Amino acid sequence: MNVGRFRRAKSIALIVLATLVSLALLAAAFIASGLYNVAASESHFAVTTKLLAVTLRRSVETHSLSVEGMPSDDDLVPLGANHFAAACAPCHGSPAARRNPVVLNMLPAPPPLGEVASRWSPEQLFWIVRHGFKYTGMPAWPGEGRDDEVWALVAFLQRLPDIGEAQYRDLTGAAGIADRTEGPMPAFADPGANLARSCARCHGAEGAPPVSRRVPALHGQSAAYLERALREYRDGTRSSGFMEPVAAALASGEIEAIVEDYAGYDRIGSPAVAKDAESLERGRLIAQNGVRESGIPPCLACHSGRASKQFPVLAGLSAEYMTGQLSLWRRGLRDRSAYGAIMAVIANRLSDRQIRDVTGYLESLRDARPADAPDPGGARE
Amino acid sequence: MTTGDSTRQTQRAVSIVWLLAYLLAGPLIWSVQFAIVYALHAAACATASEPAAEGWIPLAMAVVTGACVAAALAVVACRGRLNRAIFGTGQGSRAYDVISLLLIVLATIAILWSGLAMALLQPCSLPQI
Amino acid sequence: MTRSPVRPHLVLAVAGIALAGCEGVQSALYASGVEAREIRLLFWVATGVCAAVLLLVMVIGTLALAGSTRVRAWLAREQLVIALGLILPVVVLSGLLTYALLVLQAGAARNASATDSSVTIVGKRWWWEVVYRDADGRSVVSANELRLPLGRPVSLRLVSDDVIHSFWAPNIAGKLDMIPGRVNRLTIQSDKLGVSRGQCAEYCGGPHALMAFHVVTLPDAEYQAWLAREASTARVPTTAAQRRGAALFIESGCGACHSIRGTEARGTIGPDLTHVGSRVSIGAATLPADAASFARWITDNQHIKPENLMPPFRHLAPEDLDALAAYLASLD
Amino acid sequence: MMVKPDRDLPNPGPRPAGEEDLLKRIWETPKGWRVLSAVNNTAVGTAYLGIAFLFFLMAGMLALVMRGQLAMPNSDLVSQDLYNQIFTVHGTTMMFLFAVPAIEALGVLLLPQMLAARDLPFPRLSAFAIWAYVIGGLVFFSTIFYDLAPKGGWFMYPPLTLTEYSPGNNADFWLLGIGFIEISAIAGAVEIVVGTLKTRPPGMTLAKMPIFAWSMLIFAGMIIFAFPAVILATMLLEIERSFGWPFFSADKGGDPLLWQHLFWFFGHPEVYIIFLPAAGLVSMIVPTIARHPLVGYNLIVVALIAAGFFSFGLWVHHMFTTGIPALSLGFFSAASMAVAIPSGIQVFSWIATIAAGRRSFRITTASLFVLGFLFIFTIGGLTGVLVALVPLDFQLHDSYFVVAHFHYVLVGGMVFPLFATFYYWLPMVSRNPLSERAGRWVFWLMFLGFNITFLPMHATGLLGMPRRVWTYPAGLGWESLNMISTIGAFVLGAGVLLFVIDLVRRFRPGEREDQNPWGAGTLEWLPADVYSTRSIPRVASREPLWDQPGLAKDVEAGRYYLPDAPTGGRETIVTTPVEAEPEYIIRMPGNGWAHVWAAVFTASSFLLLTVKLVVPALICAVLAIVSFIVWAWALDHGPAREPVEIGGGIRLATYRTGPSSHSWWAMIVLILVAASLYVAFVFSYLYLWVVSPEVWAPNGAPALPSLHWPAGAALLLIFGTGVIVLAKRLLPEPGRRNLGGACLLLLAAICLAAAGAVEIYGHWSSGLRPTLNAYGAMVYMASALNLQVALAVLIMAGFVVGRGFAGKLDRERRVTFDNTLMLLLYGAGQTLLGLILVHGFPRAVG
Repeated sequence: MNVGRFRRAKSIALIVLATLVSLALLAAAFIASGLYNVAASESHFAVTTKLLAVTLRRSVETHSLSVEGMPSDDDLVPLGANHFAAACAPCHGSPAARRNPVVLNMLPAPPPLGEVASRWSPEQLFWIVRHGFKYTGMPAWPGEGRDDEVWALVAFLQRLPDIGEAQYRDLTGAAGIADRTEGPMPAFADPGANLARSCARCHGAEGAPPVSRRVPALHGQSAAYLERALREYRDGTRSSGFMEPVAAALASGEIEAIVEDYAGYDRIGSPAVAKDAESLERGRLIAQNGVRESGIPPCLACHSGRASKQFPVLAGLSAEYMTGQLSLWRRGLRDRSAYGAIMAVIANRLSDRQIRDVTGYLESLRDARPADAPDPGGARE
Repeated sequence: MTTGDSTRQTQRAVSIVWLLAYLLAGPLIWSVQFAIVYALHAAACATASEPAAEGWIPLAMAVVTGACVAAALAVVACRGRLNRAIFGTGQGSRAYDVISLLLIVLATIAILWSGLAMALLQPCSLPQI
Repeated sequence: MTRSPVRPHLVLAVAGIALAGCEGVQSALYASGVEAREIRLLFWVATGVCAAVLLLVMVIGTLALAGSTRVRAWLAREQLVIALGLILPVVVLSGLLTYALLVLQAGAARNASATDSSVTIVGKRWWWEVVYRDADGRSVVSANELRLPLGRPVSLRLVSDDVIHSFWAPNIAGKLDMIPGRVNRLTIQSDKLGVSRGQCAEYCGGPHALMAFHVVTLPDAEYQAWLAREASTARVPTTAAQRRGAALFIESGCGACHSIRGTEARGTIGPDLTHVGSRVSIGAATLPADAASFARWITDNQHIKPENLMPPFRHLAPEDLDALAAYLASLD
Repeated sequence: MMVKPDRDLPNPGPRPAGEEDLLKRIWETPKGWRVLSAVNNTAVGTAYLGIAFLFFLMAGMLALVMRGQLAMPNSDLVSQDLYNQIFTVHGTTMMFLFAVPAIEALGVLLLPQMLAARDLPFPRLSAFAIWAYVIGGLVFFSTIFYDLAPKGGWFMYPPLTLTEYSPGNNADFWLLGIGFIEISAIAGAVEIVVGTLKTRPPGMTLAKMPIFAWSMLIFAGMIIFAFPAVILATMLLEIERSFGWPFFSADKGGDPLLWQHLFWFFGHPEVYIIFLPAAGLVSMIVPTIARHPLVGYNLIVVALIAAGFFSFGLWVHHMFTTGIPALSLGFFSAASMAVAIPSGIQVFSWIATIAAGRRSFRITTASLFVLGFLFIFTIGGLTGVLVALVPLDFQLHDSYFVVAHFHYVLVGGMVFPLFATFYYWLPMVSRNPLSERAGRWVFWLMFLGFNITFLPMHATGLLGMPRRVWTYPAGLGWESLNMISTIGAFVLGAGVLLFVIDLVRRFRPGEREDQNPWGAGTLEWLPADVYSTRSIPRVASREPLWDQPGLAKDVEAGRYYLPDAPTGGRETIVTTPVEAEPEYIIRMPGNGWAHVWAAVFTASSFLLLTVKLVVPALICAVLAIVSFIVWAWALDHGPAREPVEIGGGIRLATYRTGPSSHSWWAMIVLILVAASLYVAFVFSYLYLWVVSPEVWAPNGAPALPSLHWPAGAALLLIFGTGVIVLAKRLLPEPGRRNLGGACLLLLAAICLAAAGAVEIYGHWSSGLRPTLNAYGAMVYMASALNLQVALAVLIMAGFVVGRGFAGKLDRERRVTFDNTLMLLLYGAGQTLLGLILVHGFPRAVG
């Protein structure tokens, strides 16, 4: 009896196996014959469309479960808006412009994003922007490890449903280039004119501050430093989803022109933010004397404009930008260049509180090297 | 459980305690001497303002050491009586006596060696060579 | 390049290390200090005694295994155990203990009688800051090298800035720990001219293995002359390359961590470099102090000495690097 | 000395048929995966030893990697960071995961056989200890593969191991690994103390105990006093790492040397904790091979006790170079000399025994390992004398000389005896012995390899090479010595490998054919089965198998005590601690799962805490406590039966309370551990005051709270103690149910916890915070230790209430009640002492 049961089980297994093998053979034959039509002009079956939509939604829902840590401040929206105008609107359209017919002939066509925030949670939006979609034309975020940038775009997308054309132009029109998004091709693919305006869109033009506290004011920085930064973005030693595409499109001559412009502008301080006096004082001590026990050299020894022109001047840069960059160093994302490797060592020795104090102090500085600064030797007792 | 039973049990438990005390008398005396002289010296040197001038430190340590040697000798002298007190009559064992005595000898040697250190070294001076 | 009168000795000594691979330059058996000598004698005496005991055990053991019945019967007695296992050790150990305690007391007395602590050594991860007090009571900061006057006792103050280190120059004296929150004092006296080597003896994490130093013994007069020079400000660069190097030193931010007295560089995080070119080694005795080593160290220090606290400076163009290295090597 | 064969045997008649099968069924080891639930000492002990040996092999491979790195100067075979992790894991594993567990395993495996007991009194406790150790140990060791291993050295000196200099979880994994070995060592100590004192066969007085039993008793006693110091140290370090209480930070009044004192107060006795039992094994093997009783049995007992004691006076000899006053060093130098004498006594005792043999000493692999041990250990002891000479140590300390010295002591003193043990006792658990021919090779490879490796290291150290260095420069004269050492290490490794191969080929668990292949005289060579010996003999000498002809036959025929299973379950005879007269029958738990779950959840809880997953860790902790309760619920059988007959007209009760009960003894041992821990704490408190009196109240910290607070806490304690007296009276007569006593006990436990809480509140309201300075940290630590005991008492009291509910608590059946009460009284005493210290001391000196 036992033997009989075993025989039956064996024959069932054989039948199943044979079915599977013939199905696999059929599929192989179909692929090999070339009968399947890959044309974009040919739309999917309705059931396929439905199936793909469900797969996509479920995939996003599941994979976005591990996403957390959305920053919440209004400062993200203008930054996200300007990147949107340059990078997303060409395909997805914007409150100021409809989608281009070229785009509409893609399969799937990039959807308009007006309602996107009501369909996806911020975490899901983050995941989509960060990772893109397979077989659709939606790219993943180009800046390695720059989740902080993705959140800016997400913050904007969340607000997008409430933004009308006027407000959109207002947000993205700082440099008067919002209309360029109506062009047939993405802006970053057009290495044409208006490069300076393209930079100014985020970093601010002469006399105007950047659109967000997360964006550095380049005004009055040395040309050598700015040029190095652009080259690092271009060769990928410094990562940013905002800057790498821009830098990649620049020819050498253009880089020089842009950095000369910004180097020539008058410096722009961050708007004064009320600061805790004790914190400022602690920050001053770090910036001017360093912290000997922790091996932290005084920031101003290098970053006051008197040392190598390759070192940026930190006075007046926004605390948010500096904190963001320090956290990139601490996460190991900025040590690929020779200069970055130096700062990586120091960034890892700073505690969170020290970063808060010292960036606050540096932001409050109006002169690159304050008159009352004792020199680095002041740390010696 | 009756009261008598309970008393007998207690006595048995005590008997191993006393046996251990008898066996370990030497090492226990050594422990006391060692703990006192070391603690005394370390604490006095760490807290005294002018340590080298504190003449009482060697004196106190010498007294403790002498007392401990005396205690060890006393145990040796009273061995017979202790033996009877612990084992009653005829219950003792030569092995316990030998072990106890030899341990006292070893402990006394250890005590005397730390006395040697006291004789040769100045209290509280720092150990450089 | 002009050489001061203190150099010849040192040059010979360093050449000696480099050429001969001089065995014994860091060795308790090649004593060149009073303390190390006394310990060495104690070592040989005690080792001799122990060797004799080992021999005795082996002889008795062999007899017990393979001796004649009579010998074996004689050995198989408790009295033997008492005599050889109890009485013999007590006698031998009493002797050794007395000897060792006498040596210990002699050292302690020497330490107590040395009143002035003219040198402070600070253990850091992973190098040594050496601070001399000159005749006028001024502090002279140096690093990774201890210079001693021949035949004069010197009392070292040993402290730590971070974790526990241990100062050990085996040719001169035994080791002594450097413990945060404590000051330890070690009195040493070198009685032989020349260079020996020492090393951190307490595991201090990371490149503990590469935290070494040199001890240079000079005749008293040369020592005084050297100390006076060490107290002076840095040599002014003379060649164009050196001048370029000096400018690069400031420009690259080196002064944020290092001092070169007489220049703008006044950092206190890394070693004082005022006279770094005159030292036997750099990187806490990992490389000889020549221009090529400086260049290697500046760009590649994380490979030469992993986890050390100096960032690598790889951005310098080759000619800039050479200029900077030439400048540092000229700081004698 | 021949003893006249005793024909008046307790059970002279033939035994009923089926009795042996019943015994077999009761003691059966479960099959398949259920073997995990086994608690029998043979199964559990063999597994324990196997795992410990596995750790030896793994840590040995790390040693080979290190030797590979050091073979040449300036090498970078492994990176600096990995090397630092490797030597930390090698040392930690060898000391904590191999040496101590291997000794405990031998205790679990061999002691019951040598004492002819059916099992040790707390078999599930042993099994629990093993599971905790296996899980914790494997996780700890595996960190080396994920770059997560600690890298502060096995001694973990702060401040290097504080968060500032050791960020990340690496150091916490060390604390985790150590936490487990602490648990299993304490469990082992309880088991072994009670086992050797209470489960000896009738007639085996203390003076007739096998030397191994003596050495294990001393081993356990040393654990009781040494381990609490390292438990406290690891607690302090973890608290400083996690919460910033400054015990070791000099800038807040702590002192890095406090760690060293606590660590070495454990660490030096630890060496003897490892060595003494190994010496005990040698003292068992030598007489058998010489066929002569040990010459100087009493002397060896003296040596073991003296070494056990003196080893507590040596800890500062690891700290000779820290700058302690010369005279203090002198004391420790003197004590270090004193500890050399016992070793001398033992060495010459063994030599005398070898000489005493009727025929010459048989050369077997086991005896080769013993002779190798004698040679190596003698050298290790003599170099130990050199390092104990303070001025010499100034040069030798932390150099390769010390590496050579302690490997001679530990490998010579522990590993060689262990291999002798493998060859000598393997026939007890395996059908085949190991190959003698391969054994010669194993011995000579290991012996030569060992000496080639470590003998040159003496010179390497004298030539100035420090320990724990990842690499070294060429030209200092160290190259050839290091190369020789590396070659030797691989020869040694080859020897061990050959042993493993032979072991795999020959080891077959099961009964041996030849019951006593070496012709030994001690009881572990009696015929035995899963239930141990068929009956439990009465012995009259130290070598009963030599002196009582026919003993083996009579025992096997069930003519001695307890040939059957009168209670129907697992049991053995408990005898009096000194004279070994039968006292009662202990009923022991069988196979089970609760202790396995308890170990799994305890391990998980620690692990999750290490990686800072607090909520899951707490859940696991609760599950662990639940498992403990399930486990403990079945233990207090109560006096359900009439006294049973074990033979010879002796009738024994099957239940005891009070000082003759084994659980009373276990509680005493635990209380001793807790007390040692508290003494270590009091030492730490006073020590830090000596180092930095300036941070003590009232000058360096907020003034002490007014005396109302401690007075209130003391009143609560006194009230609680008074309640206990009442609680004892309220226990019901058997068969009745009355929860009064149990509830009052719970009330007393609550008073104890409340007293701790009041104390903390008083300090908190005075403004003192534990992170303020070392004084604040110590004050709160005192309360933390008290509350820890209070928490245990609360859980136990709740358990007692549960027993009352279930009707399992009365005037007779009261072991759980008594144990809780003892711990409660101890807790009250400790808390009171804490109050006096914390409130009295600063007032007295300020």
